[in-house]
Amino acid sequence: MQLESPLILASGILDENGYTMRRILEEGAAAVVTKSIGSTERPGFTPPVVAELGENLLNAIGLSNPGIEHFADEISIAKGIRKPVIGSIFGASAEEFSTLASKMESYGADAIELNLSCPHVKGFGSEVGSDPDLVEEIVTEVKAKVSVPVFAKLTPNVTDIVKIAKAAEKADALVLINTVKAIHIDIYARRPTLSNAYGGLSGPAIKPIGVRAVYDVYRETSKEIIGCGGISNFEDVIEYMMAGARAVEVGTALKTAGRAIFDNIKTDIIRFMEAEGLDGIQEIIGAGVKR
Amino acid sequence: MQLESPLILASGILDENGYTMRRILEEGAAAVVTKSIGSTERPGFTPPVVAELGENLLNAIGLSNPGIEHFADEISIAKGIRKPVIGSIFGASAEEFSTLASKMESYGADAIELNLSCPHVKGFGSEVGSDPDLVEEIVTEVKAKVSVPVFAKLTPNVTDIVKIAKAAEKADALVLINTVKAIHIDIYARRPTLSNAYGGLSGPAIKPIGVRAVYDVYRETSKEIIGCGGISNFEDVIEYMMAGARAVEVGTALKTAGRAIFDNIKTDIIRFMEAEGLDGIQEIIGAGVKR
Amino acid sequence: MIHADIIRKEKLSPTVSTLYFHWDADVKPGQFVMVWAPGTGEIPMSLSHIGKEKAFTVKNYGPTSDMLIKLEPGQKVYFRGPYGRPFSVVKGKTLLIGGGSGMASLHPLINRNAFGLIAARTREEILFMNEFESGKVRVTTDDGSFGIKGNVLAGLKDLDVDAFDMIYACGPEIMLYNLYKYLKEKKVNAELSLERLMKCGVGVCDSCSINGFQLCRDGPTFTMDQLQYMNEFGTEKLTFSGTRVNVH
Amino acid sequence: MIHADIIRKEKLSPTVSTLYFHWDADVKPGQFVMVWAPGTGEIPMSLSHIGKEKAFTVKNYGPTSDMLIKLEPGQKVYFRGPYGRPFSVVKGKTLLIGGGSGMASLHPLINRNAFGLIAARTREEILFMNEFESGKVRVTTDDGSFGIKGNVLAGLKDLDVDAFDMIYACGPEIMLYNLYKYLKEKKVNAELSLERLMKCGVGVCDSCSINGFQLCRDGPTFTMDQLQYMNEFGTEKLTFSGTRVNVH
Ligand SMILES: Cc1cc2nc3c(=O)[nH]c(=O)nc-3n(C[C@H](O)[C@H](O)[C@H](O)COP(=O)(O)OP(=O)(O)OC[C@H]3O[C@@H](n4cnc5c(N)ncnc54)[C@H](O)[C@@H]3O)c2cc1C
Ligand SMILES: Cc1cc2nc3c(=O)[nH]c(=O)nc-3n(C[C@H](O)[C@H](O)[C@H](O)COP(=O)(O)OP(=O)(O)OC[C@H]3O[C@@H](n4cnc5c(N)ncnc54)[C@H](O)[C@@H]3O)c2cc1C
Ligand SMILES: Cc1cc2nc3c(=O)[nH]c(=O)nc-3n(C[C@H](O)[C@H](O)[C@H](O)COP(=O)(O)O)c2cc1C
Ligand SMILES: Cc1cc2nc3c(=O)[nH]c(=O)nc-3n(C[C@H](O)[C@H](O)[C@H](O)COP(=O)(O)O)c2cc1C
Ligand code: FES
Ligand code: FES
Repeated sequence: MQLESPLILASGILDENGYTMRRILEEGAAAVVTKSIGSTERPGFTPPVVAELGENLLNAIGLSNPGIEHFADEISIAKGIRKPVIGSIFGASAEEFSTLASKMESYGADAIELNLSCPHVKGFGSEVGSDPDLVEEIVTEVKAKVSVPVFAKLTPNVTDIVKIAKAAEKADALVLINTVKAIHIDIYARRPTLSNAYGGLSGPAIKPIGVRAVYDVYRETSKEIIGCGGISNFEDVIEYMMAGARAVEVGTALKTAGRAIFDNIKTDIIRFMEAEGLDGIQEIIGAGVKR
Repeated sequence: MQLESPLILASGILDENGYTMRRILEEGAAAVVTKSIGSTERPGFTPPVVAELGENLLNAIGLSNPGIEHFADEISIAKGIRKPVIGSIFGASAEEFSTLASKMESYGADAIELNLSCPHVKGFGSEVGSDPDLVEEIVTEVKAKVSVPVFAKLTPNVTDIVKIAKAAEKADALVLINTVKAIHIDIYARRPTLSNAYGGLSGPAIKPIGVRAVYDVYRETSKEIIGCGGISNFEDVIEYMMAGARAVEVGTALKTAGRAIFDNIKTDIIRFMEAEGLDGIQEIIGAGVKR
Repeated sequence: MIHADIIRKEKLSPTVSTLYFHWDADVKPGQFVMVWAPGTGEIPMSLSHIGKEKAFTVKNYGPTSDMLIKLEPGQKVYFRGPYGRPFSVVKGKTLLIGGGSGMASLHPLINRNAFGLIAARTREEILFMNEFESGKVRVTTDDGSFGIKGNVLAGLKDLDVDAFDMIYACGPEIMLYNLYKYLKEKKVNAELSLERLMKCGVGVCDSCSINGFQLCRDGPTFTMDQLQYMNEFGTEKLTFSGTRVNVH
Repeated sequence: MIHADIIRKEKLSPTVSTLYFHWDADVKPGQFVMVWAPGTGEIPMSLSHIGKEKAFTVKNYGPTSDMLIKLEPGQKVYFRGPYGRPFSVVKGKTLLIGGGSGMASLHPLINRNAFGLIAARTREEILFMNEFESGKVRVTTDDGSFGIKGNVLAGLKDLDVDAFDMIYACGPEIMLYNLYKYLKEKKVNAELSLERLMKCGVGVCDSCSINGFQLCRDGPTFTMDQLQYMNEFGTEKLTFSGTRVNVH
């Protein structure tokens, strides 16, 4: 998969509607990851599904999605512009994941991202993704089923992310990290703000946690890494790349900076490369890691 | 242990020197926890040992401490004012912990806090504190050895904090949470900012993670809980208490707000209690938890 | 979440009430808040009053609006915002076209230069009619129980829309879409405030998007120019789960 | 971390150099930064120049200062700050008393109303002597190789300290402590800038504290009044590991 820049739209942010994905690609993202799609339609949780915590966000959308059977249209609308669309999927078993993956591939997705990391829905996401054996099984089966690249998106809500990364070794790349499990309580209403109580924390707060995960996995494995978590400016992108990421995904920052963020960061990265005398951005991958 | 307010100084912040602890008590803290003390003198890591990330902090002090044999003086200086001083200790085995605990008790510490959670030193802290069997052994032995209350301070860097909390069941209270393992890379110097590379993230960024830990453990156990992580104003204190904490520890906020933070928060809590018609602050403990 | 005590409640119709509260914020006409009924849900609400005293005017529609409408003075409302791109305020003659509770978001624009066209299903549901200067308001009802029988277009028939410096409209998407098609032929300045499902309110969840524009951030108000490139407008939208369906 | 290119380097003595760089920040006399030599260490440094062009004046002392002093124009310095409570600036006659590299923090206070008393171990280590107006500076050296032989107190003997509106001092703790005891007897305004181990610079690690006051936050400058309640001053301090030891 060729990318014109390292900047990818993260799963779950502005990627449920094909037209939105297409616009984000037109306005500067190198690729988009779709919202995570499951086998059947799910309404997700009742609002409040997000809580604004300053620049950060707590969310429990609840994996709402139309079901894989209804998603073909969105992919083809998004693919109206010739840039990669990565299909994110979630399931409870290796079998479910591989069925979803082939459907996504048949719709034209340029790669598959396995959501092994959503922290707020029972039976899915990080519950699956914190079991190394299950992770290995899922990655192995999906790889056997599809020919497009397969990315495994991992959760930071584990004791040892390197262990999970090694279990996902057969994936073409690892996406690090998904949101961090968290809660916000409204002290006047005396209850959690999110209807689901538990949510996933994203935004600048989790950047040092994401950089740590990338750094750890880069040191301990030879996998390609896509960084994610709290990226909101070019410095964050460079930091993730210096920790070992080849590309990055951007999500919550769209709340503050809007869709223009991709173009703006791209401009700033070019300026940084000139100032630092870099010929290609690849030169910096892993440059900040002490070995 | 009686506290005049729920506000305790967290371990590792302004609590290496007895005179500082004493001043913090004089200026409004209900109790202080000492810096974590080990069996022998440790210089800790070479600076940079902290990185300022906005209002948050990344630190890898490296458990620098004079060794338990040299700490008696600091405790007695701190105890010049009649408020509780809680001795924090770290070790690698149950035996080491219990020796340290009895020494602390003999110095006059009013309670012992077991650091099972420092995320950046090999062989100590969270490496110990993510093994439920070892946690259980340590807590059991220390409880058998001392008669003052014993608090177990746990790490959020685990897949399931409730499991560790249950392993620490014999403790009189659980302190949740210590810092979150993280990294910051300086993109111009192209290396991690901290000399140790890895550090612990503290400050507002981790509050939703701490509240989640308290909420989880409150729902699943009947242990007393002391909340910690990212508290910088009265709302944060109330939020932790509504999640299930009886008291809280404050650390990084002293960077921004200074020592006056304890008195300021106390005033605001009283105002909140009046506005909300509360007779005692205990009324709100766990009030925000959905059962 | 922001919280405020309700200071007054006004029942405007059997199904519509206005809840007043103090909130020291700079809100512009057309902006909205996400209002939370703890334990029930969170929904977008336009601010119908934007002075020092703020208010929203809520129609009893489903579980959350039902809960909100039951609140009494002294109780708290919880909300976050303000969100959205406001209407552009112009000097000169304005035409306000409101369908149903869509009148709520137009209310701050009512002044002596404004002419109102209020579309309601039945007489009881007519909102804010008396706030226009006398002779400067026209009403249509679907059942003919008041004013002109018919929909908004019936009310526009003999109105010289060119004579207004700006037309503002808010209401159900189908009404707005028909209005859009009607106005497109004329040379007029118009801004339409759209309504779609909104889960986040802050431009991340994609539930409110039309052709890649987020209603909660790029809208809810759009100009005629912007609308002409939106083929989803009036035709397709996504449901709560994200399934693509026809608008009607 | 802030980073800046070194634009000039001036060697002031065999062991002391000043490194100049551009940094657009409002820094007051007596404030300091934490300077990072990547891969080596991070240490507190006063800003000796606080105009549009900033600089610090570093004495080769151990690994980190050694690394810094080797930097050349075009290379980068990394630092964070400014930190600390500045000297109070007064109108009127001032006396600046500097021991060793302590002169660095006093440098921004040199002006035509300032009288300097510079204490050095030997002739080569005298800093900034020529920046005072002629006749307005006095030097002591431990070895007598220049000026008065002896320590700071020898230099003060026949000076009428009451005649100054403010006395500023910076240097090793023992020097400051002796100075403090001397000045305590007189009726003078004085601010002493203390030096202690600093790990964090932001008031959390406790390595720089004196009697509960953080040098990095409440100091490094303290008034005579503040110092009188500090029984650790000049007597005890904590080492890098936190072990209590005597100051000398
Ligand atoms: C910008 C804007 C401004 C508005 N201003 C006003 C106003 O001023 N006054 C007014 O009366 N109305 C206004 N509305 C309309 C108002 O938001 C809706 O009437 C309201 O959402 C109805 O919510 P409800 O819960 O009462 O009814 P329902 O329609 O029953 O519920 C709708 C809500 O429930 C949730 N939901 C729907 N389906 C599901 C499902 N399957 N599972 C779980 N949850 C689900 C959704 O969050 C949705 O918001 C506005 C809308 C928008 C977009
Ligand atoms: C507010 C303030 C302002 C100052 N301003 C100036 C100035 O303008 N110019 C100037 O020349 N000096 C100044 N100093 C003094 C300067 O900071 C010291 O000379 C400097 O810390 C020496 O550092 P070094 O690494 O070169 O030498 P060393 O003394 O060898 O190292 C000291 C540093 O090394 C670390 N260290 C010490 N022991 C250990 C150990 N056991 N393990 C690991 N690390 C250890 C500590 O971080 C300590 O900061 C100032 C000091 C303060 C407090
Ligand atoms: C509203 C919202 C919805 C999300 N939905 C998904 C999802 O469906 N699948 C997924 O893998 N990650 C999802 N995420 C996680 C993001 O893709 C991303 O990993 C995380 O937010 C961290 O990046 P950020 O800080 O840039 O947002 C969601 C995040 C947010 C904020
Ligand atoms: C500089 C620093 C040093 C710390 N040292 C210790 C320590 O020695 N022992 C310990 O248990 N926790 C230590 N901590 C963790 C704090 O006690 C606290 O758990 C954490 O910082 C979260 O709270 P906060 O966000 O209020 O700082 C340290 C934290 C900081 C910032
Ligand atoms: S409501 Fe979520 S993007 Fe608009
Ligand atoms: S240097 Fe850490 S408290 Fe002052």
